[in-house]
Amino acid sequence: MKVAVFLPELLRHLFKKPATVDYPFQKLKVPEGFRGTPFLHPDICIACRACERDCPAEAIVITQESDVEKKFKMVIHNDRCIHCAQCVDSCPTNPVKAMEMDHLYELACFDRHTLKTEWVFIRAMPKREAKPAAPAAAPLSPAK
Amino acid sequence: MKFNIPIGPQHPALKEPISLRMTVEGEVIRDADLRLGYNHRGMEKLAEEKNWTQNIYLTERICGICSHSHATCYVQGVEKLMEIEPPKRGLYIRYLVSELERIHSHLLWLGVAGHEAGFDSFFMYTWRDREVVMDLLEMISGNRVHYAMNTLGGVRRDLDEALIKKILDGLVVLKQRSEYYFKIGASEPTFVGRLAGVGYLSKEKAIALCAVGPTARASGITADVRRDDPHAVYDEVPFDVCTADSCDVLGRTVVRIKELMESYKICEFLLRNLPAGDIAVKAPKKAKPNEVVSRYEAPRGENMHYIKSNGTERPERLKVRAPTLANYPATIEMLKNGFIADIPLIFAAIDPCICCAERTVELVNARSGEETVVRFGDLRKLAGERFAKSPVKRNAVWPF
Amino acid sequence: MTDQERLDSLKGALGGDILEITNPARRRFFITVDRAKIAAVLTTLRDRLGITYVAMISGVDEGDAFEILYHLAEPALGNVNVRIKISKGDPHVASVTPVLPGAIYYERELQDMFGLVVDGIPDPRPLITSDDWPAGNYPLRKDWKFERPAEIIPGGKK
Amino acid sequence: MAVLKTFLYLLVYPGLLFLFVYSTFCEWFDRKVYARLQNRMGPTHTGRWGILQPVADFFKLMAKEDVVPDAADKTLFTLLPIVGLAVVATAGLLLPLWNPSPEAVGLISFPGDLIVILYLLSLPTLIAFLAGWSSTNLFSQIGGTRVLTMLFGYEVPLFMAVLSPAILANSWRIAEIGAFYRAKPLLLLPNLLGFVVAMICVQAKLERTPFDIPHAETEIVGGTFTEYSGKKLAFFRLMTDIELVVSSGLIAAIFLGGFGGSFVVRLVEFVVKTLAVIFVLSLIRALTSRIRVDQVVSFAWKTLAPLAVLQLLIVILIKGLLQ
Repeated sequence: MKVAVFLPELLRHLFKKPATVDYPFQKLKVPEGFRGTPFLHPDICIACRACERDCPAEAIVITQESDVEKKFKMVIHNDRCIHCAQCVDSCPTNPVKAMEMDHLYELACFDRHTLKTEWVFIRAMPKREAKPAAPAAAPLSPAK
Repeated sequence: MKFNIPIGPQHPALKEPISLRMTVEGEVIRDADLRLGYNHRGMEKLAEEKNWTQNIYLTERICGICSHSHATCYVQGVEKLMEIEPPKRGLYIRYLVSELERIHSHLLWLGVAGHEAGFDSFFMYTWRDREVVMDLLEMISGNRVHYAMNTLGGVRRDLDEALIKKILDGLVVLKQRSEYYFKIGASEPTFVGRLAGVGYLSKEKAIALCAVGPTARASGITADVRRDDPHAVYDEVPFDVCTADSCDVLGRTVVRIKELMESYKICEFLLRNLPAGDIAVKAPKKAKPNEVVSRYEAPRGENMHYIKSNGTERPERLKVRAPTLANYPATIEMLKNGFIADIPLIFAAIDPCICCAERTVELVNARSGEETVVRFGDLRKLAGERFAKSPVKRNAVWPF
Repeated sequence: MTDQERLDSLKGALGGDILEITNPARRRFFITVDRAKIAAVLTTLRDRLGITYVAMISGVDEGDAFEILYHLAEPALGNVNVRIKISKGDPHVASVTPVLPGAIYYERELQDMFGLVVDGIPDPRPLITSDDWPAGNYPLRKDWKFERPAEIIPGGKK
Repeated sequence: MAVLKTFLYLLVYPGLLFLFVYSTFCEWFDRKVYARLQNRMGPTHTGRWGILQPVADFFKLMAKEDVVPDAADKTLFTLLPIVGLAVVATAGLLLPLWNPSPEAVGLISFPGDLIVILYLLSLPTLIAFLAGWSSTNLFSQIGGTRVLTMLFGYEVPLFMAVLSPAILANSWRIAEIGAFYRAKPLLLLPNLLGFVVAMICVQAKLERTPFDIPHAETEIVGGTFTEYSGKKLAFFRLMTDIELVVSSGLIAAIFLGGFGGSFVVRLVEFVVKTLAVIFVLSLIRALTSRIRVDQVVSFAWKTLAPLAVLQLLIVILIKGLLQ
C-alpha cells in the first residue's frame, strides 16, 4: 500500500500560478463565435417573422405599428432569451443577417424591465435580384 | 433504535432536488424510500405545443450536463420521421460533440465522487482539467453548457483546421491527466478505502431492476447502445465497451475512467477521418404521421425518446426516458445495509440527473417527531404566519 | 442476426398472440397484442427470448382510447415495442412488475399522467405529482389544458 | 495596578485579543495554503491577499439572524458556545508564549499545566457533542454521536504521544519541557514517532479531513452545528480556530524545541513553529479523503495506539540509558 501518493502533485502546485482567475477584477476572453445576446439591424429586417415563429423561448415579439407605413416594432425579451441563436439561423436576409449575436455575457441586472430591447423600424424591401424571402421555409444553413 | 433521516429535497450532497428517506439503525441503513417530483417541468406536455425546431432547444434543456444527449436523441428520431439523411460531415461533428460531452460529464462525475468522499483536492484537480474540454466545447459551439449544435438535418457550425488542431492538442493534455488520475486515484488508500465494497449491486439484481449505463456495466453487464444498436456513425468507429466485475462504487469509477480513454480514442478517430462536404441539409417544416423510437448512449446510460408525429408542425407525443430514472430501483437496492456515510457516494455513483417533477414538500415535523406530509399550500400558510409574527417587518412583498 | 431472423424469432415465440407486427426501421419492432395478454406476452418474451430490460412505458391519448407501448430492448434483438390499446371507459391494465420488477416507476408514472389504474402494482403512490394534486387531473390526456398565467415581473413597470 | 495588569493579560496579550488576531490569521493561512495546494486562489478580496477574510466572516456571522430551535434546551444551547470559547481561550493562556522561563512559577505556568491543557483541549469535543445533542436535530445528533465515537479513538494515543516527551524531560510543566529540549536538542529525535502520532490525533481532534466525519456536509449537512446560526456559530468558529492555534502551539512547544531569547525572538519562534505545524495539518487535509467513523476507530486502536505505546517504550529505554 502506498501512502500519500498525491503529495508530489500537491506540492508542485504550491508555487504555481492558480488555475482560477480573480473574476470580477480579471476577466477571461470568450472565444470567437460565442453566443451572447441577439440584436437586430433594423435597416435590413424585412419583418418576415421567421425568428418570432422559431424562437423556442418566445422571447421575440414583432408587432405592426401602423398598416400604411409598414412600420414595425420588435421587442427582444432578454430575460426570457435562452441564447440559442436560432433566430440568427432562421433569419432569411442575405448576405447580411438582420439578426446577430453579440459577445456579452454579464447580463445580470436588478430590474427585468431593463433587459428588454426594442426597435421601431420601417420594413426593408427585399431586393429584386435576391431570392424572394419566403417566410414559410426558413433556411437552415449553418452559421459561420 | 430505528429512526428516519431525510436526505433531500434540499441537501448538500444533492445538486438537484429529490427526497431519499432512510430508515437507519445506528449508522446502518435498513430501508430506503425515494420520492420524486420536485423538479417536474411538464416538458412532455409542453413539447406537444411547440414545433419541431423549437423542441430541439426544449429537449436540450432537459438536463444541463447531458444537454447534447437529449437533443441528439430527439434530432436523430425526428430526422427519421422527416425522412432526411444528414450529410456525413454533419454526423461526424455531431457525434464528436457527443463524445466531448461524455468526457466532460465523466470528469465532472469523478470530481463529484471525490467531493462526496471528502477528497476535495481530487475534486478541484478534475474540475480544473474539465475546463480544458469545456473550453473546447465553447470554441466549437459558442456556449459552455447548452451547445445547441444540433439542427434538423445536421449540425449548425463547422470545424476549421485551426480548431481541429486545438481539439487534438486538448485531447493530448486530457489523456495525460486522466491516466495520471487513474494511477493516483486508484492508489490513494483513504480514497480507495471509501469506494471499494460500497453499494454492492449483483449482476442478477442489475438485470432484474433494469439498470443502465456505467451502473450496469460495473456489475458486469456488457450493455452499450453504441455497440448493441449502433446509431449513425458508431458502426464505423472502433471502440471497446468497458466493464468491471466488482459491482461496487470503485467499479463504477473504473468503468468511467476507462470510458474516458475510449472517448479520447473515438474523438481522435472522428477528427482524423472527418469527411469533407456539407454539414446540414434542409429540413421540411412538417413530418408525416409516423412513430419512431430513438436510442442514444448518454454518459449516464441509455437515453430513449419515443416520438409520434401526426402530419403537422408539432409532435403528437414526445416521451423521454432519461437514464437516471432507470437506475433508481437499483439505487434503493444498493443503499440497503450500507452506512450513512456512504449514502452520498452510492447515490452519486449512478450520476443522478434529476429531471423529473415538482410541487410537493415532505418533512418531518421537528416539534412532535411525527412524520407528516405538509402540503405546499399549508407550508405557504405556515410561512405567512411566521412572517406575520416576525418582529422585523420587511417592506418588500413577494409579488405572488 | 438480420431483421428477418429477428422477426421470425419473435413470431415463433409469441405465435398467435400477435395481432400485428411491423418492422419500420432496422432493429425496431412494433407488436400489437391484446390488452388482457400483456403480462403473458412479456413473460414469454422474457423466458423464451431473454428480454429482461424494459426501457420505458409510454402512452398516447388517442381520443377514445389510450395506446400504451412497452419499450423493451435486448442486445441481439434490438428494440421491441409491445403495443396495447385501452379504452377510456375501462382504464385498467395489469401490472407487469411480477415479470419485470424494473417497470415499477414507469407504471406509477402512467397512473399519474394518464389516470390509468394499474392492477396489482406493489406501490401505488403518486410518483411525480404532489400530494395535494387535485384528483382527476391527468396532464398528458389531450383534453387536459393548462392555462399559462399572465407573466408578472416583480418590481412593476418603470 | 496589579488588577489592571491581569486584565491586560487576559484581554490583550496573551488573552482574547491576541488569540483572536492570531487565530484568524491562522485560519487565513490554513485556507490560503489549502487553496494553493489545490491550484486555487483562496481568499483574495478582503484586505491584502484576503488576509482579513476570516475576520470579515466572523463579523458577518455576528450580524446574522440568530435562530434557536423551539425544541432545544435554550439555556444549554446558548451557553455552549460561550463556555467553549472560554475553555479554549483559557487553554490559550497556558501556552508557553507568555511565561517560558522555567523559574517563574505563576498563575499561567505551574507544574502539571501540560495535563491541564490536554484536559482543556478535550472539553471542546464534549461541548460539540452537547451542542449536537441539545439542538434536537437528527443530523446534529448523528454528528454528536460521531464526535464521541471518534473521541474514544484518538484521545488515548494523543495523551500517550504528548506525555512521552514529558517523561523524557521528567517534568509535567510545558515551560520546563521546553527548557529541557533547548538544552539538549538532540533528544528531540527519539520523539519523532510521537510527533507523527500527535499530528494525526490533532487532525482528528480538530475534525479536519480525513477526520471531518462529525460535520461531513455531504452526509449529515452541518453535523453538530447544523442548528447553530448567527453569533453562536461565530463563537463556535472562533473556538475551532483558537483550538487550532492552541493544539498546534502545544505540539510546537513540546516536539519542536526552540532557541529561547528575548520576547520578540520567542514570539517569532512561536509563530514560525505553529505555522509550520498548521502547514503540515493543511497538507494532510489536502492529501486525504474522508474516512468512515468505524475506520477511524479501528485505525486509532490498531495503528495509532500501538505506535504511541512503542513511543513510550522508546522514551523509557532512552531515559534508562541516560541515567
